[in-house]
Amino acid sequence: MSAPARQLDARKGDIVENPYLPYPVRIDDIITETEDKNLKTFRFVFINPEDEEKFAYMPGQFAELSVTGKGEIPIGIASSPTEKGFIKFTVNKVGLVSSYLHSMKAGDVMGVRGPLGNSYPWETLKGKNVVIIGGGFAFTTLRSSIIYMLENRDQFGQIHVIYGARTPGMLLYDQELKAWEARDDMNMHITVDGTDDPNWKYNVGFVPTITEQKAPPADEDTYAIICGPPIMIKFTQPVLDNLGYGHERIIMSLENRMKCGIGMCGRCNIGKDFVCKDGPVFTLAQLNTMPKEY
Amino acid sequence: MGIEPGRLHFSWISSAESTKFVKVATEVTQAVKELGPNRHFVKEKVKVA
Amino acid sequence: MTFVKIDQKKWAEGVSALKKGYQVFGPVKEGKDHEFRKLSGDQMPEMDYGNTRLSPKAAIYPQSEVMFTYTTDERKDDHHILKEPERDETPKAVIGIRPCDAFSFLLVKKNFDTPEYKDPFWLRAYDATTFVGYGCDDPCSSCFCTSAGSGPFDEKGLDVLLVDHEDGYLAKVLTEKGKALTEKAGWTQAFDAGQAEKVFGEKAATAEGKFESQISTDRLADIPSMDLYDAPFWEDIAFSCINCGTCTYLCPTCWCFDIQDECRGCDGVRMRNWDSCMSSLFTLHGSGHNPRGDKVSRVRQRFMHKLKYYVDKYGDGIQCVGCGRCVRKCPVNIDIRKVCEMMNQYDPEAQNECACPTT
Amino acid sequence: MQEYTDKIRQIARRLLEEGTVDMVIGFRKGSMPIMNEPCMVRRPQDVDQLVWDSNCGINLANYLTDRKEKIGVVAKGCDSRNIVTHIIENKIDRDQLHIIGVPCGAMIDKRKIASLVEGEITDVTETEAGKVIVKGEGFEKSFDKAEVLQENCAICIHRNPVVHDEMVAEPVEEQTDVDRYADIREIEAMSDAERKAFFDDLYKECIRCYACRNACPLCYCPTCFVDESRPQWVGKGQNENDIRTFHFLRAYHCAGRCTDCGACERACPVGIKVRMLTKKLEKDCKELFDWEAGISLENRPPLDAYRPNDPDEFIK
Repeated sequence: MSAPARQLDARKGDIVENPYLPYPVRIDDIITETEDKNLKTFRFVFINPEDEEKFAYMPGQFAELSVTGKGEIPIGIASSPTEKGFIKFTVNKVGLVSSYLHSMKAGDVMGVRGPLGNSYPWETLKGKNVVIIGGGFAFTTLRSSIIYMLENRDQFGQIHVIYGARTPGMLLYDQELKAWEARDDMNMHITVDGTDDPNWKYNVGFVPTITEQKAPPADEDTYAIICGPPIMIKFTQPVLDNLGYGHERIIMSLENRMKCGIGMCGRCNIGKDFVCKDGPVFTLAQLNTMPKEY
Repeated sequence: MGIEPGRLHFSWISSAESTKFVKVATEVTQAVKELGPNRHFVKEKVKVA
Repeated sequence: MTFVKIDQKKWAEGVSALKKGYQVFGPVKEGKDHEFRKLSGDQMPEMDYGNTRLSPKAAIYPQSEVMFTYTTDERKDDHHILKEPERDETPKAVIGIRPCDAFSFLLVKKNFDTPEYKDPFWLRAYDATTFVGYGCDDPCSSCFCTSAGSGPFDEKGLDVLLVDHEDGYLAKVLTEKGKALTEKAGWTQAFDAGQAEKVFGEKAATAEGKFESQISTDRLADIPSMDLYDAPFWEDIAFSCINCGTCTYLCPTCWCFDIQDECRGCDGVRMRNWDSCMSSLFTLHGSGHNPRGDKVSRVRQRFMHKLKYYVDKYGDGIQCVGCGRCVRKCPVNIDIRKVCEMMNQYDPEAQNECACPTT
Repeated sequence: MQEYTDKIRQIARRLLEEGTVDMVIGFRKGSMPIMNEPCMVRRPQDVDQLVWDSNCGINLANYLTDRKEKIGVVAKGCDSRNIVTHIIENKIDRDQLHIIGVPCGAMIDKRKIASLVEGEITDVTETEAGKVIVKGEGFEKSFDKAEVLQENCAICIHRNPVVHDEMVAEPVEEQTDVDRYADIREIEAMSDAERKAFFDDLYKECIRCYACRNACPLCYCPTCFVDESRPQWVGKGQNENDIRTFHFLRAYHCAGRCTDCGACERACPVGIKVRMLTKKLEKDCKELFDWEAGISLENRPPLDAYRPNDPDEFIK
């Protein structure tokens, strides 16, 4: 899926929409997701209602969150296009912009620029079994994907989700995870690296191990989407290899330092491709032919 | 380098010398106030081309 | 296509006339070297130059450029909302640009003008600009435009091409934009096309004959990208590099930029500044991880981008016009011609021993 | 110069064959006139790349920072002083180094030569008689080498390496009656306003490529203050105050460490006299602390040691 085209009438030399100009949004709600308080989910509403329509996205895409005076950060969209009236982003506090964002409050005005990048290959995934494997805070676009698939349940085969974090308190979207566990039209496998909580009723173990135990066998119709820290990916990949998943059916989402988000500023390239525009979603088969500059 | 004279002061004050600290701080602020607003090295807003 | 004759008097009058309808940029001498600058009042372009120290890219794409303005004053209705500032939209004329530099804008355009996104700042400036080229009678010994898709009298990317003729210039008017400019300047004295073609042809042939330096690029497209990436010569090429950004800042085809916010009180701007793949910060993740954390990978990125990734992405030659600036100004004498040769000749099959180049 | 080159090759070959070092860092012939390229040689059969002439102005100490190998390094006077500074600052171990000392005959200045001729220079050679022959299209000119020296070399008083494991040749005579600070005194004598104007003019062409910083062996901070984003000390645009802040602060970071090797000035693509600030600090260190950087491995630099008789008149 290619990035959505911006409107332009080049003949007049008149650029109708400036791809660097964020849509103004208001922070509608902020939820602290994890016990270390480093992850917060921000819900935004568009100040100009017509912008919501222009911001038409699919799960897997990202956007630049823009804070005046600080800058922009690329963040995966955590809400699903099936959820209307708002968009959601879960932000880890690491740098200048994200730290400032964490100090902002509901009602504040900022900007969102996007949607950017490709999405997970939803056309290809139609009618297929999907295994979602996520770790830590890289679960945001996976949440988007799960909600989207559940809303369009008849378009997909079996759905497996394996999601792990270090401790129960570090899992994102706690309530939703539990609701998904309860459903019988998907297989949810929550896991933590370890816990001393006697009431923990889900899995304990690293994501690769749980993947080995719970992932369905590979076949032509089964795709895996992996998103997580490098170490998780490194150890999950051999597991999927053992299970027989073809590399063109392993789908990954990358991150690199970005500024423009539209393939122009030059920093996020991996070989000739840009993570911001040609990605962030690539199949493992594609990544095998690219430099490991991510 | 072109910093206006009188804007840069050095002093050595021990953590025990609170009165000296107050005295120096007062003198320095007073001296700088008398000089008025800084004229060199004032960063203008970025201009639009 | 028409030809006009411009004598010295007409030339001076024309440049003055242009200043009434255009922002005129031209080469002016600063110290020992020439630079492209916006010409003020009675300033004339100083045409007796080899090539400018910096490329003229800044005429279209300033090193530092305001994208948006905003206020962070919450008492104002439009606080925290970005706006495009009013700009001087007077058309621009870049006069006396060398053909290699003019060609560079076409290469850069591929980056800023894509089917999916258009960079409005670059494109508006580019569309509003008329390029008046100046044929190169005396190429520098480190120029290699003839083997980089351009040439001393190349017309690509130009609206008008001037050549020295008698006591003035002959101008070849190449586009409608060029026609409008020459008319505005009053450069309308027609010159016989047949005779003019002959002058242009002879000059080009003479200049081309003077080139001492060239590169070969014929195999770049065929050697697999990952083979070049993994080639053993990068450590040797990169050793002397000090990772300054000189090459990228001087290069007419380097376009990478950074976006920064700055506030003075509540008055803020979002601006973009040229950036460089030579800087470690360019790719540093928030986590501290850096995909191009060492010097070798950054040097490799610069050359791979220009001589391989660009070639593969657009299938239309290398991202270099052969102006030779990086060769002349590199403080440690890293030479793209040499690197290009190593890349173009690289045979992954024959790699049985270390490829230290002999110089 | 050929004897120097031969001797360097001979030493390098021996060191690599004996396994005394893993690599030798030196210069190879550049592709442009008046330019040589720093290079490393790892195998005895490659030592014939190495050369020595008056175009070896880059400071090779810059290539030693944090390296782990055993290194043979070709060092002229200023390189050796920066190697000393590197050792004092724990950026390299003395034991890792085999210093091949080169008594320096001073480097020639590309810009100065260019300013003395019209037209492009295609070839520059040096004669044994101390002449520099400059050739270009349609001209050939001869200069005394003394006329075309890098400014810092012309006033250098430490041409012989201060530390070495072996020497390529007998030491050269050091210059004595040199006035090192004539230009700095001129700036010192300026009024406040003149001085501001002087520095405004000095830095007006800076393009912030940071070649001066990166060519400097002293500038090895993992993150330079101009690149730091939390907090961001310096704006990133072409604002004159940001540009000046960079140059002023960088110079201060070099106080008591700078050997006036001229690498910064040599590297600058737009010809800024970057040394005007560092040299002032160097002069102050000499006058206030009787200190010259990189002369001895034993003495601590003035900014890193307290002495009761340190000058303190500026402190109230």
